[in-house]
Amino acid sequence: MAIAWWQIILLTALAFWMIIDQITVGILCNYPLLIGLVAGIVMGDIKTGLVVGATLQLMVLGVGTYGGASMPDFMTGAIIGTAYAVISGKGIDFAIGLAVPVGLLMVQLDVLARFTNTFFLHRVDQRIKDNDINGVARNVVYGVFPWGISRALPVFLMLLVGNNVIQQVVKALPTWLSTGLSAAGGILPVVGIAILLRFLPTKRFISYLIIGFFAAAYLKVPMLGVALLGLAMAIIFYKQSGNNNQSDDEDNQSNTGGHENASGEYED
Amino acid sequence: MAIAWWQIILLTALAFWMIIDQITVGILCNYPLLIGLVAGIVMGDIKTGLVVGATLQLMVLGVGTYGGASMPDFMTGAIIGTAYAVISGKGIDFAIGLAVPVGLLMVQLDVLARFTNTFFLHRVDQRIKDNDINGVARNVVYGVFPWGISRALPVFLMLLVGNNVIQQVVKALPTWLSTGLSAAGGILPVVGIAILLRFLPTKRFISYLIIGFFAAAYLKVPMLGVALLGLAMAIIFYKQSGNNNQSDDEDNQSNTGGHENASGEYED
Amino acid sequence: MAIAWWQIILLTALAFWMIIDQITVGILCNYPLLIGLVAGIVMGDIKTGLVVGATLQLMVLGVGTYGGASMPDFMTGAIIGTAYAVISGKGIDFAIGLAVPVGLLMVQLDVLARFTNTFFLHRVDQRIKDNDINGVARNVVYGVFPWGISRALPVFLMLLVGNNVIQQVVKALPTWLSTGLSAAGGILPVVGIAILLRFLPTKRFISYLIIGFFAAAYLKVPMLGVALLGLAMAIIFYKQSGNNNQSDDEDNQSNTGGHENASGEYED
Amino acid sequence: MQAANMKTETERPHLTKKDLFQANWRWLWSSQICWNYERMMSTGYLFTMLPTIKKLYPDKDDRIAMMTMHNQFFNTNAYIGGFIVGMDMAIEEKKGRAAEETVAGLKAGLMGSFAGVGDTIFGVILPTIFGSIGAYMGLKGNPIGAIIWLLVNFAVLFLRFSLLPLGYTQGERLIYAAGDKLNRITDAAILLGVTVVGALIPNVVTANVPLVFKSGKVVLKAQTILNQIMPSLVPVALVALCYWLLGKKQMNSTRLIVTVLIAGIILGAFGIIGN
Amino acid sequence: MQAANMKTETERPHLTKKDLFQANWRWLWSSQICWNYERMMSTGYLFTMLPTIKKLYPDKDDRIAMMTMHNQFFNTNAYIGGFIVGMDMAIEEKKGRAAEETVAGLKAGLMGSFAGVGDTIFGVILPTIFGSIGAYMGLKGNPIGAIIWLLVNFAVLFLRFSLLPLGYTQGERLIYAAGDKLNRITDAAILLGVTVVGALIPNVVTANVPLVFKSGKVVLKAQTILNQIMPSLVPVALVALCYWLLGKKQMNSTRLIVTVLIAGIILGAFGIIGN
Amino acid sequence: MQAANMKTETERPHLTKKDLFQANWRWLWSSQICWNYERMMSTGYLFTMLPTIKKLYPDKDDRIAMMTMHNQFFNTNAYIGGFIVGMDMAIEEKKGRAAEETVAGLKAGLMGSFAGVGDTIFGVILPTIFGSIGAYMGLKGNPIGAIIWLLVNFAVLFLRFSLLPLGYTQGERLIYAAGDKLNRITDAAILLGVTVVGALIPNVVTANVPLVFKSGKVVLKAQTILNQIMPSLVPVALVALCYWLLGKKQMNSTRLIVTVLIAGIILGAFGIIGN
Ligand SMILES: OC[C@H]1O[C@H](O)[C@@H](O)[C@@H](O)[C@@H]1O
Ligand SMILES: OC[C@H]1O[C@H](O)[C@@H](O)[C@@H](O)[C@@H]1O
Ligand SMILES: OC[C@H]1O[C@H](O)[C@@H](O)[C@@H](O)[C@@H]1O
Repeated sequence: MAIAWWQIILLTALAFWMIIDQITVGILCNYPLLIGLVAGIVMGDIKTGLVVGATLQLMVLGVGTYGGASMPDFMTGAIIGTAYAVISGKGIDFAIGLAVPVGLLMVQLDVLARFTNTFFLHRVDQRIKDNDINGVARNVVYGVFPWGISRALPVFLMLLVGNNVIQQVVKALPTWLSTGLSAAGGILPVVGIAILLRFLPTKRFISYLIIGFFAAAYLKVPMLGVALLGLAMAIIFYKQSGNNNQSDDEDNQSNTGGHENASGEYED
Repeated sequence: MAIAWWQIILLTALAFWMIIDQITVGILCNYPLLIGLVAGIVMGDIKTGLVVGATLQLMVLGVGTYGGASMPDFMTGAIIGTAYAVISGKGIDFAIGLAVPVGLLMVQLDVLARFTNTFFLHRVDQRIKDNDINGVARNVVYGVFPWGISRALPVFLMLLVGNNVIQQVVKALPTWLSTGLSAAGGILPVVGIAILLRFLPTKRFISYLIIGFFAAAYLKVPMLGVALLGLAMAIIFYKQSGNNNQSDDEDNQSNTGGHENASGEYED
Repeated sequence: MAIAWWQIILLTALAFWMIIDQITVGILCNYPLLIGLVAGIVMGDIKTGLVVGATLQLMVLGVGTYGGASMPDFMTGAIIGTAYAVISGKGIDFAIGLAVPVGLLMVQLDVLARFTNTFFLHRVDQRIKDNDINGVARNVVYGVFPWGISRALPVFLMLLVGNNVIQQVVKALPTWLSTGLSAAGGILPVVGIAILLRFLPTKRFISYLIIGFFAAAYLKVPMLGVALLGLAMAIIFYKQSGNNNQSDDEDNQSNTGGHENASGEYED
Repeated sequence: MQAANMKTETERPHLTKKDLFQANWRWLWSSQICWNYERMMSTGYLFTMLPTIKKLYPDKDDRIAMMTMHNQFFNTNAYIGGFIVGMDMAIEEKKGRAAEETVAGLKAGLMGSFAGVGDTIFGVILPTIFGSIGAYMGLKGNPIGAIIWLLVNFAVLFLRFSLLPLGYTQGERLIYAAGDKLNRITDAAILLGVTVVGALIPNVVTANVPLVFKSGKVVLKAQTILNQIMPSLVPVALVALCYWLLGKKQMNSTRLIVTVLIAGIILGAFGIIGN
Repeated sequence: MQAANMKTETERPHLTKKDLFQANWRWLWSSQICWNYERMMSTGYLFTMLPTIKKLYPDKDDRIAMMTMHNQFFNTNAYIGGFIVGMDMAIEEKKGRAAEETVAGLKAGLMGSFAGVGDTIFGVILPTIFGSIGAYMGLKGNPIGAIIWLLVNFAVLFLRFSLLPLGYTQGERLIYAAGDKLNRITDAAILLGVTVVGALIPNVVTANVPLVFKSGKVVLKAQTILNQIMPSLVPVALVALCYWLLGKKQMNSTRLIVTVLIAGIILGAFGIIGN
Repeated sequence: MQAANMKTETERPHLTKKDLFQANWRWLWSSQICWNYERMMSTGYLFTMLPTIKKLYPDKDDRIAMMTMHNQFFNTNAYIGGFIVGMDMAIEEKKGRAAEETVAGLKAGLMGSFAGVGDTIFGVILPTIFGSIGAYMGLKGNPIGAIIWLLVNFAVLFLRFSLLPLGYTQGERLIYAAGDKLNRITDAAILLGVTVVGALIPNVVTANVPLVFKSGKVVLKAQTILNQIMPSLVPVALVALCYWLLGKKQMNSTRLIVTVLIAGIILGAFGIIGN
């Protein structure tokens, strides 16, 4: 089956929209499952789209983008994977095999987009000095393009040239470059995390960073479980800081043993 | 092999006694293993009794009844399972397959017993108003019947009618009812736990509730391990509350680094 | 292949040196891998030495000797294991099967060495009273012999008599004695740990002892992971004791939320 | 104040060893015998105190007042609760009805931590140890483990019996010496108890969602999804729900049980919840 | 003080419901639209405030000053950040430019904890729950889970919209009532966020060392060694390195990204780092 | 005060670089060379200080007093303990024998935390890292990992050597600047050490109960039962027992070792304890 031009356009539009969606309304959303669903609809094979999206979804369960940390872009992966699975009829494994490296390579374009916007930021600074409110507004809005194009363009190109050409290009690419790019995609999220840690009072809370890491890396606790543990520790911290700073705090009942009502229940 | 009438009577008595035992002297005790042993003796097949009791025991290892929380009544399960395993000669698996649902269904009778006693409580209130001390005492003692009968009656009936009849009754029971009852048995302990949490200063210690849950659910730590962890945290809490509330507490040596005796050992 | 006399001498010297090395410069070092390497060189079969040493090394990964706690002496094990693997040509498994019990039995000689030195300690006390500085020095240095001989002698003997004799002696040994000695070797480290705990303010930090044990025994976290967890808790403890003892401590920013520099980063 | 109170200490009847024994005996047998959701062990406590009340308060009003007080909500671990009874008896013996409020406060103040400690020792630790031994041996048909457990239970029974007299003679001293420490110990004990209760939820509540969705060859198991979100999600949700319901004005434990029972049967019948 | 400031409160323009709606709408669409490593969400915040600035500050200098202030570093969770905007608007409406520093402090003070809480709820908790359900169903070709997730997202969108007005009407009250508590809540929220970030490292960074040493029949896998030392050792080391680099004077996020990109390609090309 | 004390600072002999080097050298070789259960590293410390003592205290009584003091119980991590020696030398140089008590306190106060930190770094962290690398490579017959470890050990040796001079020049300043912080750091370091020791128990003690009960076809393994109760139960029990025994008046480390050795042989001989 060959891909129709309208499918290319729709999927390109989807790629443009999905990243805008993610940073704005968050509906179609920031996760591969839903993108896979929509891509499946466009390709006329909902099931393939769902399965590809779901498989990718499970790889990033509970892994959110914090403080600007990039994460593997399995949304783009879902589009490409679904499209070529349907076109080539080579099945899910082929799709995942395509989607994962694409997702990793795309990290670089996410970084590029977040990076390019600095350009508009400086133009905004300029317009502010000129008291040019409309100019300010305009330049902020321009930010939509780096975001959208960073996803739309590669999807468009990959769909346009077709699977064979992609594979030929990939073959033509020196191996060192393709593996290099893919490796870079794997470690680029590190930058986001490091920036985030710089903007958080990390040194004060370094213990909890370690504990979160410990739970995930040593005990293999999933993200939601770590959040649960973090919640417990946050509450302890909250109560304790109350103990230290204001001894008449109503949450601090360590001296009174709580107040009981007539039937013996604690009122708190 | 058919069950003898004296065996029925003994096992019924055992059922009556075992729950009284659990809430009083705690000898024969509150756990299926020992009940299985006794049931095995009565049935003339100690080994079957032991194996049935032991299997059930391992399902509730370290799971105690706290604050009135009901737990699956595998003691009754042990009696029924042992009896019918011996009678039918169908082996241990059959016995366990019988004992587990019986244990779950019995939760409802445990709840009923704890519930019925409210009736006597209110009579006690009345007698107090009349300064009728003997009346008070009598009504407290009556509590023995809901407890005892809640176990003895079902055991008696189940033994009396025989395996076949049980199975026929069970077959006659609409499936929705039997699965419904068994499901209800599975969730009824929730009520006990909720009541318990109401009577504890749960909000103050919610973090520890979460941590206990986390250890059991995510890390699969057995109960004794959780108790160990809880002990460690309790000690930390104890020392810290001392730090906050009274700085000259003898347990708080953080400024002095402990006292050493001549040979360098810490005296504490 | 028969062992040459110069090999016996070199390995005996290695055994003498390795324990001195461990308590002084720590180069050749305190772990079986490196000893296996050297023993392999001496025996003319580096590979066997390495594999034997490495296998033993993995058994004590991150397990250090704290506060005088003895640990299985797999260094001696590595020498003997390597030597006899090469001599007998019976392979690695044979070597390990020899090295492990030797390592466990050797614990007793480690204890003996640490123990014998008490003798010199008291002589030092005497010389001090006499203001005999050289005598003091001399007696301290004598400590080198219990240490060195505790390793050199058994290695020398075991190599001298040859594998066959060892096995004959071992056969001649009543089983109860050999298993007894080996069991004693397994539990003797307990003494070191107990002494250590006596010289630490254990009661104050008992919670952390429990937590460390919990992590290792229940959660199977390796030593480095436990150290990581301990680090996190140590930092929390440090910050909290600051909160309690001096409220104007610069590390305690709980009321100020940290200081940010112009670009939003935390300066700390 | 009341008549009993007017008497000097020497006038007031003294509690004998026999009285202590009798209380101990009664506590053993009655503490949970009339257990109910409304006031849990109140009746057991009252029953235990009846002879003491008879002896110490000849006056009718005093008796009624003290019986009423002792029939208020009480819940602790029965194994070690005797200590509280002992303390109470010592105080009432000395102060008579004047101690009414002190005693009420003492009971309410200590019951929580005694429950935490006692339940952990006698509900978790001992049964884990001897249950493991016994069950493992039992599985092989060997009754020795079970017999050891029996013997341990006798030993425990014996030890329990020493707690009430200990509370009577030493209780006040221990408690007062502890001073502020007591609150901290109480809190620490409760902390331990709460931790264990947290672990109880996934262990004692059986609530799977056996729903299976099928369409064509596709099979969807609801429980698998739930497990991926969080282990023991349904038990936690149910506990939270019940906890919240108990906070409602119209709800009490009685109603809650009936509600949960009916809901359980219905949900079970429709195959929404199962074991 | 500035001109705007001299007016009495009644003279000063009031913000209407329409203004609030407009800000809400703008925040929704713009908060991250010009996101960049230098000031992250500053432009989005500024864009959101533009109509308010126009209305409240007729004076040119005031406008420039406030625009400049609102274009300073800002980063929070977009889903709940509207609350901060709402508070800001209420304050600026009342105090005008006099609130310049207050507002700057408020934004910097609240953004961290809002990020912690918001990211955990909307980045970890909800996607885990609905992602699990949806993915599991999706694997079987069943779109219902995905559709449920879509509906939830609409519901979330709806809820988000209530936060800015809430911040406007209640923000100040809530924040001031909280008093010292606020710092503690902030700290607790950050603690939670930091914990989750710690867990993010092994989950989001893919950095294995696929180096394999061969000599004869002997094969040595570098990653196996690294795993034995510590799981996720390379990701941790890389995060630490980047964190440290960001502290250097000559280094900024822009340079760091380029550096890491190039380093990644080179290391990848030589097969030192891979997926 | 003593004679040495009367001299002004200039009269008193000064310690030269050579003295520091000599002490460093002695500490390296002697710290544990006469290690024993009674005073552990006391003799090593004393040996290290002998030349300094000779130089600073010409008076016989002073010498004896200081030698006696330096032969008191001392135990720390040898790798970083040189820092303490350096500090000590600086103080004794300045204050002479007047510093006797200060120095004794200093040694006792610092040794614990230095042990905690040093043992964790040089006993757990480094050996885990390089042991993993080396062992994994070694298993394949590749000596590179082992050689790297050797080189690291040389580097560590080099670094160790800088600590004594550092303690000499900066020690006092660092310690006093730290003020109350020092106690807290000490405590934190001990906490870390104790945590690691807790994990050491299941790792270093080998004590299984190989008892197997057979009756007919039934086989009962004692260790399986024990594991069900708690992992590493026997090691824990033995540590607790020894700890308790050491607290007894009649017991000391010497006796304890003999006791454990004999008990071990007997228990092992009867097959009650094994590996
Ligand atoms: O962490 C707060 C915030 O930081 C950045 O702005 C983005 O990564 C958002 O997705 C995130 O919510
Ligand atoms: O929790 C204290 C106490 O509560 C209830 O009375 C029962 O469940 C007892 O078994 C338990 O000891
Ligand atoms: O724990 C401090 C110290 O104690 C003893 O001296 C030995 O075990 C050393 O290896 C250790 O560093």
